[in-house]
Amino acid sequence: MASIRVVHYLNQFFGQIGGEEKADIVPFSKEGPVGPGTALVQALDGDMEIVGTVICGDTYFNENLEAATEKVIALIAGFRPDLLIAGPAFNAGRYGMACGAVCTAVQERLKIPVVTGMYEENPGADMYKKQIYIVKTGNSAAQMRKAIPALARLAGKLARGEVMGSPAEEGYLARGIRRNVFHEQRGSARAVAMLLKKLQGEPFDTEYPMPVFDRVTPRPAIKDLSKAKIALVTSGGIVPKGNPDRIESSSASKFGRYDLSGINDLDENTFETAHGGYDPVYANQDADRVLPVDVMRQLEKEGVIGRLHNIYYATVGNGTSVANAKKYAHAIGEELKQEKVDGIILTST
Amino acid sequence: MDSRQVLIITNNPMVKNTNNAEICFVIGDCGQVLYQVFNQVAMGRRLLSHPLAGSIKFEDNPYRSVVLSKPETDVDLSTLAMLEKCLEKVEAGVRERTAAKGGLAFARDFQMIDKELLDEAMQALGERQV
Amino acid sequence: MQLELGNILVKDVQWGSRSEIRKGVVYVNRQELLDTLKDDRLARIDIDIVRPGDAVRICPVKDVLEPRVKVEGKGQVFPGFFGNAEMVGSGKTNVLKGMTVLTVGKIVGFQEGIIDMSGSGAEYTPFSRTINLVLLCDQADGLPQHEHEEAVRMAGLKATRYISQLAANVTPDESVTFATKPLAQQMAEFSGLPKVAYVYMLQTQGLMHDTYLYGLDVKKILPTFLYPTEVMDGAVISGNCVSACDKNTTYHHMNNPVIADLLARHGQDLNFIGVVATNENVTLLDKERSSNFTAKLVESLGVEGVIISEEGFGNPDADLIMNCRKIEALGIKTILITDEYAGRDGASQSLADGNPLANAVVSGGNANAVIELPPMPKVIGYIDAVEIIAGGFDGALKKDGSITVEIQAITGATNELGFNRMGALEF
Amino acid sequence: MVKELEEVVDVPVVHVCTVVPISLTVGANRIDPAVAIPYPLGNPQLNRSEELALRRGIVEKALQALSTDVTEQTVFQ
Repeated sequence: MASIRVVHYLNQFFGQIGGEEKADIVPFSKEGPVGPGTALVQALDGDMEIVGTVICGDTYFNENLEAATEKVIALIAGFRPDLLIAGPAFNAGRYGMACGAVCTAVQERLKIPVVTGMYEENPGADMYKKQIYIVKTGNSAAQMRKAIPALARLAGKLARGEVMGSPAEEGYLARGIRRNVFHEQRGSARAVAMLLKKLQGEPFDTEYPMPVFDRVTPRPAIKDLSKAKIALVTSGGIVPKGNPDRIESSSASKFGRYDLSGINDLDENTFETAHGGYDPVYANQDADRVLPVDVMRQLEKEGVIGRLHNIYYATVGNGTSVANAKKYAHAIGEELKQEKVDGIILTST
Repeated sequence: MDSRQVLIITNNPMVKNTNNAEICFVIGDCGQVLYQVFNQVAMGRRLLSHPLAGSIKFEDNPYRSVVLSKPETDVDLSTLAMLEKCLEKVEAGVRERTAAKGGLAFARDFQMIDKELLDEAMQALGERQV
Repeated sequence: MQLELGNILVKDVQWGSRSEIRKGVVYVNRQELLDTLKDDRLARIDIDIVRPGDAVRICPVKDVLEPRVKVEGKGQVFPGFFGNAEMVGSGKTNVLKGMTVLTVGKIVGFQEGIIDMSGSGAEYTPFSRTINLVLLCDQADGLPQHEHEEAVRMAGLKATRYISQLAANVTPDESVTFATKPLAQQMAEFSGLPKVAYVYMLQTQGLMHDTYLYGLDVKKILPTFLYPTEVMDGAVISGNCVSACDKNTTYHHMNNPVIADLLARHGQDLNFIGVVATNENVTLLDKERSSNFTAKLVESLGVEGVIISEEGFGNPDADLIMNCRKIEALGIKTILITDEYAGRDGASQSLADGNPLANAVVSGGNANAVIELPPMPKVIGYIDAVEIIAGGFDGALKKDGSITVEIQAITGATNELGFNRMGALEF
Repeated sequence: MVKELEEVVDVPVVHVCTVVPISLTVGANRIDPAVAIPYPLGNPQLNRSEELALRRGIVEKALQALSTDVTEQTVFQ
């Protein structure tokens, strides 16, 4: 009987290489199960077999995202697997991110089912739960014994292409996908039952949890401004004269990134606005009125701030869709994160 | 309320030449209409009719007319929050637009329904004393 | 107010030389019915009978009605359209259970409403399980849409009334009695049981989005009190004909499941005080006013909890949330019934409005979910509309007659009165 | 946009903008009110040095916002 070939992904710690000091270890593979894999083997259905384990250091993975993903995928593909299990990562943030990234990439490229396990608050859970099945686990490795059977059961279902039940039935993190089901009772009877529970103060399950109003937790303040690298971003459409990227005056479909090296002041010969929503005369006369490069350079020279980041980003806010604005902010954000800026001033008109 | 005291933002050609009200005619889809509405509300106008039609899908419906008040001094925050939600729905709808070609053949019917809903709103507003 | 519903279980509907009911079979004299329906505004009316399991597709469906006739007590069924808007809801009413009168007419091009009597689509609509007398109505040339809608609506009411009168002297197979008392007395009953009310939101945006109460256009009312039994006698009539999945047909109103299920627990687990009918208007001021009056009325009824049902989607989501918010602010618990537009992949935001106070929601399902309907040898109506109807899309209609649609196109699929077992959950 | 920047870059972001209510609705945590829509950080009525001082004031307020811990949306007047 042909068995289902499973590959297991682990970090350096669960891969029994070592702790934080080994976190930069490059991906490699071993035949058969390692560490928690041996427990998994016992929990998996008889026709499933862990043919290999791929191990990668968490630091290495997160700092070399693309290269690490490529290597890990190549190693996994080498085992000709039918299914990938990653983790569980519990509440380990970098491990969770790695499990999520590996699973998502394998699902996309190798077209095989994938499953991982994490604690709900693991940042990797939030990042990847919409794309892959993540079994809900406790927050530490002490919960391993509980996590393994759940992971194995879901893996079996996925490998056989069985219909997946609800998150509550199957123990995975809800992916935010609304799917139609047929209940036992009609809607009105469910409403009456829910009303009676709510009236009696008993717990009840709403069928549609209202999305919480989207807010971001304020990030902690900059401790020492005089060492901080500050970046400028504007939705006021300040662009080098001639608008080299052709940013539209409204409903912008792109954003621009421009170099400020050696520029201490914006003037009408070098910068202008692409914004179409207001009278552009004042910004064209002196673009510092929208993007305060002159003042930032002063403050840099005086040592009030460590330094001004040498790239600034510009979009046009006017009529730009909410979705597009989010998309640009993500792209800009990724770059600024790489550049390790300490704070951002966003100016809008 | 005097109809001359309102601004109608619309992309519906059937509404374009309505007399007695200030018309802002938008060339574009419903999303573009809502962006204009958002800008106007941010500048202090009050929303008088709801930005979404009832029971016609955003992605199918090519036409929308929205009624706003004259500018006031302050900005109505809760309306901006509501508009953001509506825009999210409309933008999600655009992603999987459906009626497209077929819808255009029925453009007049869509225009007519939008105008009917606008007329209902204008009539309700007309009965109001300010 | 006490009403006895006498159900006559309809075994079949057939053409006959004489209109009558014999041994549970409804015989209809076709010509006589056609003569009753005569209307200059309609160039042609075609009548057909379809049964569960038939390989038939009906489209675009406008309304569905249930034949009911008053045999004792004041007034007439569909008050305000027939008679002098006398109060209904007491005495005895006979019901032809298991059949409907169903109107079909293309009023605007993009109109929806598919009913399949068999195949995969059948399980999404309750009207695949009833025997339907189908009226296909074509308008006279140049008839404006307002009048067209009214003509088809009246044809449905008249045909239903004609059929129902055959049941006036038939002994029902079973009967059930429903009763609620005037406010002060009802409040005094069932001490210890929680008092609850039902907030009944009705679509009232304008053409193709209207509802009538005792013949009155509901957009012109302030929220008002109804006894649950009034609705069973046809006090609420649908004038809706867009968004098939979540409009309440007249049949749904007459068989309102929220009312039925509250009455089923009445005196057992709860004390059902009554119904507050309210509207869904186009202007924000009207929305505010109606929700303020709804909350005030609910408060004055002295109830501890309410069920609120929505009709349609889009801006009515705002009415739903306003009602919820204002009623919860009074310390009265709310349950909402709605449906969802979460996109074909189910990943988008479902409603156009939201509030943390709306923490108890029943979902009628995701209307954007896509379904493939098999070819049907017989089609009543105009299937070409499928490409344009809400929920349909380009290429939806294939050469072999099969169609791919969002379930929004199916009449009653995601009903927001909670008529169906279907609902959406998060996966 | 401001929300996403704060989330992605994981550092404080200050929103310098003219229409504070919009900034509040779009979810900015640190808000620095600006002068006017066509010239948020300037004023053409003023002479060069006055305008520079005005701009410096607004930017210093922005930096103050970045170096102040907040727990909820805060407007730095």
